[in-house]
Amino acid sequence: MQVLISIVSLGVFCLLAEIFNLRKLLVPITVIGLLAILGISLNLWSTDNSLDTQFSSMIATTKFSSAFSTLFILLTIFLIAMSDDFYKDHQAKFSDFIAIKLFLLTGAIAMVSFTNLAMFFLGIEVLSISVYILAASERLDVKSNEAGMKYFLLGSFASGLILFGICLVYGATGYFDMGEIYDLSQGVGLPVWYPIGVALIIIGMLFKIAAAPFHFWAPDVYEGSPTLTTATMSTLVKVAAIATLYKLVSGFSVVLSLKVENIIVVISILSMTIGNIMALRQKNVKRMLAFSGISHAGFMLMAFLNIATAANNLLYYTFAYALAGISAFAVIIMVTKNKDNENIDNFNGLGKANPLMAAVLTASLLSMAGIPIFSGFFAKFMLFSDTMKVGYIIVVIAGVINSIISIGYYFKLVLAMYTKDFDNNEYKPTNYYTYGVVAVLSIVINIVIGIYPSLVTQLLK
Amino acid sequence: MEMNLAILLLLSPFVGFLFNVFFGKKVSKGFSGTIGTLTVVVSFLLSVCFFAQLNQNGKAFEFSLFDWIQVGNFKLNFGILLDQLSILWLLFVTGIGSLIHLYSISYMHDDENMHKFFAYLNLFVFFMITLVVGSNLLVMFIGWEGVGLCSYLLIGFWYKNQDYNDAAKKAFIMNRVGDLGLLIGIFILAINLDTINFTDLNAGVVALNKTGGNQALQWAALCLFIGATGKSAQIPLYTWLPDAMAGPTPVSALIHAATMVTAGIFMVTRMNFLFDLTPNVQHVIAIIGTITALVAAAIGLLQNDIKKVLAYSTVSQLGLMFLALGLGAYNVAVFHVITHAFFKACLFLGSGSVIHGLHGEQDMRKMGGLRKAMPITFWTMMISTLAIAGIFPFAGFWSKDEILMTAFHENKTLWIVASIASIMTAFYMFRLMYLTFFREFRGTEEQKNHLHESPSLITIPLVILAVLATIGGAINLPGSTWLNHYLEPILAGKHEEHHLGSTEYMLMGIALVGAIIGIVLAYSKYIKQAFVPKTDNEIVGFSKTIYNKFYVDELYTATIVKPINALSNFFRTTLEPALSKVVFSFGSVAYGLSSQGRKLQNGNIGLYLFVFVIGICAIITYLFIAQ
Amino acid sequence: MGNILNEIGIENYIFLSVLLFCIGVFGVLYRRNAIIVFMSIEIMLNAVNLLFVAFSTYHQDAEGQVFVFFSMAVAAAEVAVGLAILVSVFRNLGSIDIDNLKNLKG
Amino acid sequence: MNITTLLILLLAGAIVTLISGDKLASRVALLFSLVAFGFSLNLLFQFNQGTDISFVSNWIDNPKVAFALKADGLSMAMVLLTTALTPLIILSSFGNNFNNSKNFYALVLLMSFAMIGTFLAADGLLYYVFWELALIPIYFIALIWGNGDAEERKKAVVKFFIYTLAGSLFMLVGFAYLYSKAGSFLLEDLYKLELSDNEQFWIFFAFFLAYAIKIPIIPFHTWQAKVYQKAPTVGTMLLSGIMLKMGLYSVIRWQLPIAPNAAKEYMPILIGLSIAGVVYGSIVALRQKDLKKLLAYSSLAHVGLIAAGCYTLTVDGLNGAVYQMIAHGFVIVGLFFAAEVIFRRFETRKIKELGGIRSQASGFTSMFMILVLASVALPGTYNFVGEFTVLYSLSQVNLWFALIGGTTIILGAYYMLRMFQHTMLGETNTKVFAEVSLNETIVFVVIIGFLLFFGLYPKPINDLVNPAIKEILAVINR
Amino acid sequence: MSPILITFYFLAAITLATAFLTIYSKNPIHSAIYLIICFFSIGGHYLLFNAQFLAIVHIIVYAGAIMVLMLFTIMLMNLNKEDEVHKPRITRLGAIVVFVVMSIVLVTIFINSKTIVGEYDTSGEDFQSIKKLGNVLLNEYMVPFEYASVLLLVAMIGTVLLSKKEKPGK
Repeated sequence: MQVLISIVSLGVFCLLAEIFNLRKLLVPITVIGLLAILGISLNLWSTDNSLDTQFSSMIATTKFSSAFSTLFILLTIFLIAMSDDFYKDHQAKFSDFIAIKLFLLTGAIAMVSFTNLAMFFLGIEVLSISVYILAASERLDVKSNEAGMKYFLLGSFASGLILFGICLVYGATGYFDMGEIYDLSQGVGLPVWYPIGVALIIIGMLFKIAAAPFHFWAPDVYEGSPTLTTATMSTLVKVAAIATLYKLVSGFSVVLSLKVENIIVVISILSMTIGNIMALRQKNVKRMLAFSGISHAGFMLMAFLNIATAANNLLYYTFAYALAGISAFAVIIMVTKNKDNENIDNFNGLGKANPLMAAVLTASLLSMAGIPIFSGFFAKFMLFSDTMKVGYIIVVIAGVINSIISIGYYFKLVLAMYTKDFDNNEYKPTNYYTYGVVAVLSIVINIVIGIYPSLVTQLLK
Repeated sequence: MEMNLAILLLLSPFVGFLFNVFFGKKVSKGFSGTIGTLTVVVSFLLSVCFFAQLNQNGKAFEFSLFDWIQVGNFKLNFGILLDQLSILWLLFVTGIGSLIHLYSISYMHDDENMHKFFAYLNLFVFFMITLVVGSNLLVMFIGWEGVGLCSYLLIGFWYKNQDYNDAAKKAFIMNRVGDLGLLIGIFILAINLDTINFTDLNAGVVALNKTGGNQALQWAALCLFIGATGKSAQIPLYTWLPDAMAGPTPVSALIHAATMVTAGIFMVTRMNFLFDLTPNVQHVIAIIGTITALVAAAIGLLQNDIKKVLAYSTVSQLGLMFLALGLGAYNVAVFHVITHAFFKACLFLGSGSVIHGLHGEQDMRKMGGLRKAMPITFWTMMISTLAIAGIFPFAGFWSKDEILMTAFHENKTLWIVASIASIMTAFYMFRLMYLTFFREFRGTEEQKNHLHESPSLITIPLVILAVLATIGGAINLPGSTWLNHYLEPILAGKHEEHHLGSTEYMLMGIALVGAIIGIVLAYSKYIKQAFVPKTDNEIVGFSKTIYNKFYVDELYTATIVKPINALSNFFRTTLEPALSKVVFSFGSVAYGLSSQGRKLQNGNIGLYLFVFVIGICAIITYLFIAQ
Repeated sequence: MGNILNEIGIENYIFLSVLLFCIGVFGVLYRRNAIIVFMSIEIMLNAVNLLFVAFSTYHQDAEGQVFVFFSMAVAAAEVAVGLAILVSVFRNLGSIDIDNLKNLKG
Repeated sequence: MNITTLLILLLAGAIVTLISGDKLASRVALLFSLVAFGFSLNLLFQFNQGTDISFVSNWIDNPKVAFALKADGLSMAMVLLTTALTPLIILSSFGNNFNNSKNFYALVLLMSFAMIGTFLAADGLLYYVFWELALIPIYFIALIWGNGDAEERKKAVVKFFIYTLAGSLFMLVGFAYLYSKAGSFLLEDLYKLELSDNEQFWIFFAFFLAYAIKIPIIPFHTWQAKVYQKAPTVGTMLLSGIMLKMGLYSVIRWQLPIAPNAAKEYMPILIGLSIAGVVYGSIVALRQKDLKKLLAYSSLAHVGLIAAGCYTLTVDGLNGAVYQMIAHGFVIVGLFFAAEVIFRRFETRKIKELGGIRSQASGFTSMFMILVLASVALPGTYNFVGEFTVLYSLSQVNLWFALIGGTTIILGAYYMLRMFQHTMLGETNTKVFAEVSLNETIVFVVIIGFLLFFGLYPKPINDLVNPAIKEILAVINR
Repeated sequence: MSPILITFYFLAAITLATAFLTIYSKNPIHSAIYLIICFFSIGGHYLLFNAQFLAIVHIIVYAGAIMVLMLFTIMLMNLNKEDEVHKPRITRLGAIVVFVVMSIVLVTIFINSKTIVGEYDTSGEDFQSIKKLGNVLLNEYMVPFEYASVLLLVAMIGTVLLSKKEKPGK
């Protein structure tokens, strides 16, 4: 709760800062503030806090929520750090952007720590609306408008679906409180509204994580949005959605009947396959990463087949995926900053022009592809291993085949960086300081948790 | 003490090899040749010592240097076995080797790579000694392959000529075909007997035969024999030997006449206890040997290259030796090996002397009348020719006669065929002599002006060998069979002595008459009719077939080499890309799907929603309606 | 006062809501005018709101109605943001036909 | 002191090389690799003394993964092979000038590090991590410093990477399954597993895909020739000299003991496939026009024989396979180096454009000749010891296998001598061929010396490897 | 058939019809007006449930705020013409099919579900007076209530951000 309050305060402070003309200091202050909040969050980890119990019917800090909140805050720190340079041309709106990002963070945190569906719904709406805004924020760019519009229309549709689902759950149980719902769901005699409602909520969440066949928005929106927003969507938003999905699935005690498992299997395989195969022919890096994100969603869904270990595996997977994503996007933003598109050609010769950044991008792609020692490997391995334990070898095989396909497009980028010469136009290393720092930091964290996976996997112990 | 001497015996040529490899270029040619020769002489002298010692106490001498390979249930040591057989071989290998080294000092003096030549020769002697003294099949195999290597190196000694290189390669590869057979034979023995030590094998083979392992033994014997056909140039693996004449003549004398090619006979003799138990294989050996003798002799009839004639003669003689082996008369075969080594080495060296005198000319059609210019060469060669033709009392007469006699007793058909081969031998050898030394010179004027007798370093070995070719038969004269007694410890089986009865005398007479017929025929054709062989393209009919060696090489090329090359080309140009394509096709499929998928992702929100709703309906239907 | 649902039956409200919701979905799919699409989404949300109130009565519980307030707030926020996006689309493209939004594809 | 120090040393070497700058990089790398070699000799000494040099500690709690490095004779032999070849390979590159050489040499050391890790790992996942890790450096080495047309090279290298990775991922699935059974990745726990025949089949098959591609066994070899051709020679040496052995080593260490019944059941097919590789590789090699490609196919033939030896499941087969791995590692490095030496002077690898070198460089010719002879397993070279042992083991299984496998000594001689004849012999080449330099000579001499010495006295290696093989066989036949 | 049920059917018919007409009519202004009628009918439903406060809020928010906003936008864009091109026939057909399918699916599952047998609960307590709602909203639901303000704040900033013009250059 404290975390939520302090982030909101920080957001409001940002808005006020505009008035006091603190624009230059905004990013450092916010980052420091977030770091402090991160400290608070970590400090609250084990201690029971009174404030929390007071509102326990709405929000509860659990190990699960703390762990994910930590990840969200970390990601936001990176995202905000990059904002400094990214929104240089939008001085007038600068503080708004920062504030929206902070509010977005609160949405994400609300999503993983809710105990009441009202909080969940508001959280997801705060998150979604913030992202609609960010996606459309390049108001003079048709692509950005289109992306915002598409995301908005489809997103509202999904929100309607989620709301309908909540309604049915409420109709069946008479409660919005997760604890009560959980208790009721253990017994028998709930009307069929309950499973239908749960199914609708989960479908809505599947849309948010862009799992097939609800994935169509993702590539278009990722491509059209400003790159930093794409970074936000593909890391923070996706991670928050998947964590929430887990929380819902476990909270609603969706009994994993054969049918449900079959659906998960199908969606998981479908997402992986569609994502990877479609990514093969993409020229635009953001679009490619969008498809890659779809496939990762498929991988993460795999975790739900073994619900007992899902929390741990998802936490690790999201850490690995999001950190790799952040560092990849940091490099992408840097490289495509002064270009009018994000095509792979722009990366030609990066290996020579800026070896460090090329190495970082390579590392993050390798992590996404699941090559050891990067954490992506362990993430995938844990999924495979635990899925195997419950006997779904077919999903594992599909995952393996998809991992192989994914190399095909990840390496397209690597090849461009190392084997092609850069185009005639001179490569201008703009102020890449912050991007560089962010990229390196996040990939270092990625590698560190790759070498010591226990750092993350112990969080939920 | 003996052990050290044995090691010295073995390593002495190797030291020569090392010296010539590393310092040969820095010292004068003569010095390098001298070192090369001396190291072999040392070995020879040591061999003589061992021979003397063996004669005194009659005990074989065996010791192990170090553990080598460990396979299966047995350890192979790098062991040396000096018994009657190996010492006998050592004597003539190092003895003739020394002579040929000596000869080479002069013969190769003009070659810029003389030190290498001596290095290779020394290496050869080293490997040959290894082959001979190895106490188990695998050590023998080292030598076996090693001499093959040296043969390769020396045939291709003049490496700038790719034809020579081809010949060298051919020799090596055909030898390897045999080697594979040998190796398989070793495997069969090793698997069944858990040993490949010669001394243990004997007992093992006998025991195995008693317990019903004859089948395996037969296969083993057959495989070993295949090995022997490779090294000793028997059908079907003989075609490399005539080509091997591309090497310098001393090499032909040493390797391809006197020593290396007898390795097969050595090996079969070594393993006589095995072959004695496998009569079927013995029959095969005898038949193959006889056919080889006949075919090679027939080809030899019409060859014009002086060295080729000798080469086919070698093949033919080796065939006779295998005939003897096949008949179980190992001692006879060994006897012929020794005498053959004397006269064939002499013949080759003589031909080398001729070639030397003519500055590299090898075609007999361009020789003639050299008797006057090169008297020593002529006389020594004449003696050897008489020996090989089987004229009393030269060495060849005795040994060849023994073979024919054995054949007569065992199988009349083989005897007849072998006799025909002998007659042919006499014919083509005298054809060689007549064409080379008699009548007038047919070469160029310039050659004629430079005709001269070779220097003494060349003639001395010739003389020594001629002497040996004359008296060499003495070691196993009928009645005074020293060699038979000497070899008794080695040859376990019974060997009946041919008592000199009337049959034997008659056979000797027939053989002698046959040889004389051959000589007379040659005389009438090449001296009386003054016939000179036609140029290559005038030869027609059956003689063309013979002249072209029955087209065996062409047959091999067409049935083995070409198909393999064609297969290789097929694999390289068709199968490999196809396989590669299969792998790529997975990628292509994925790419194709990707292209199709992109059409679905058409940017239309309506479509996205449509699929979205369909998805919802499908899930709900599956979960709540479908049973 | 008795429960009104005794007269009507909760099923009827469910069917009404479902049909309303489906009409909303239909509108989203059927029309290309973005404003009408927005309206369709509003219809969907209202269908749910209606059901909330019905369930609230069914359970005799205030929370359902409270949730409707949140739902309204969300609807309002969405509409505001949606219209803002729509306006900027209109400014750039001169049209609010969602079928014209096809720059991003493939 | 234990084996982790060796790994740390190499890793440190990679880092120091990276920061030492382009000029010093090669020498720093050589220094580190030599130190590593010395160190591994010391380890060998300790190992022979019976000192415990293994290192086991917990790494990840869930899934339970241990950082377990253990050395037995087999691992030691492979480690020594790696540490001995690495300095040679580095030294062999002294004649080349690479762009960005600090990265290059760092990658070489990194690869060496990963390979040693693979050979030592006693925990399935750790092993897998090293296994994959080894792939990355070679990918970049081949991609960036390779030769030939960039597009084709890219295609070949990417194919290689994806292909090998594809195979290993199936192995990963196999490990995941094993873990779900055993609850641990530790080698000894996996050895203890009692799997049904069906399970064994699938595990074996999953592992087989990984190894068959890595080794490679036909028909999974299609990546090989192109990559060997396109990679820089250093890369080719690393690949053929050591990396292939990772696959073969893994067959012995992981595949056979974990799924012995499957190995026994399918032995004829496995051996048949391997031997088919021998014949196929030899025949394809016959008509190759490119020196490196020819050597690549020769390598295919040789490793086919080694694989056949592994799959015989006899002491001799496994022993022989190890001998042959070591021998092949040395000889192929030497042969590729010879190709490189020629390329440095003539800038071509087309056999047709070569020839007539012998008269200009007799020293080089002799050394090349010896390597060629070693590669065709002439007795007296270590290759013979290996090949003999393997063929012997094959004949124990079935004489026909030995016979068909034995054709390698004929075909091998054919293509190698043909290659030698056309590259080295013949009329003096019009281009000038400078005699080998000191650095080059050292590389050749060390390799040749090794092969000849152990060819005559293979006992030390035998004594090192044999006990380990016997232990593994005991597990196989449990 | 009780009067209440008749009222329900009447209101339901209006709701569905106007909702359908909203979508079907070509002129956006007409759509908007139909939608307002639809909202009023839904308000009628609320009144039927005796949820007066909610009904009033509903009318104020939807009819008063949201629809005005929409109408305003329609006017702003000058869209009161019937110039919208229809979607391709296939798409419309698809939309109809989806509509039918989805309705059938959803209706089917709710028909399949067990119907509530017997009387509905009547607690007799007050549960939907303004007082009660206020209590629930500001006690139990205080956090979401406050959080909704963040939501609205975000929407507000966002709208501003999306519409604010920037100085060119810089």
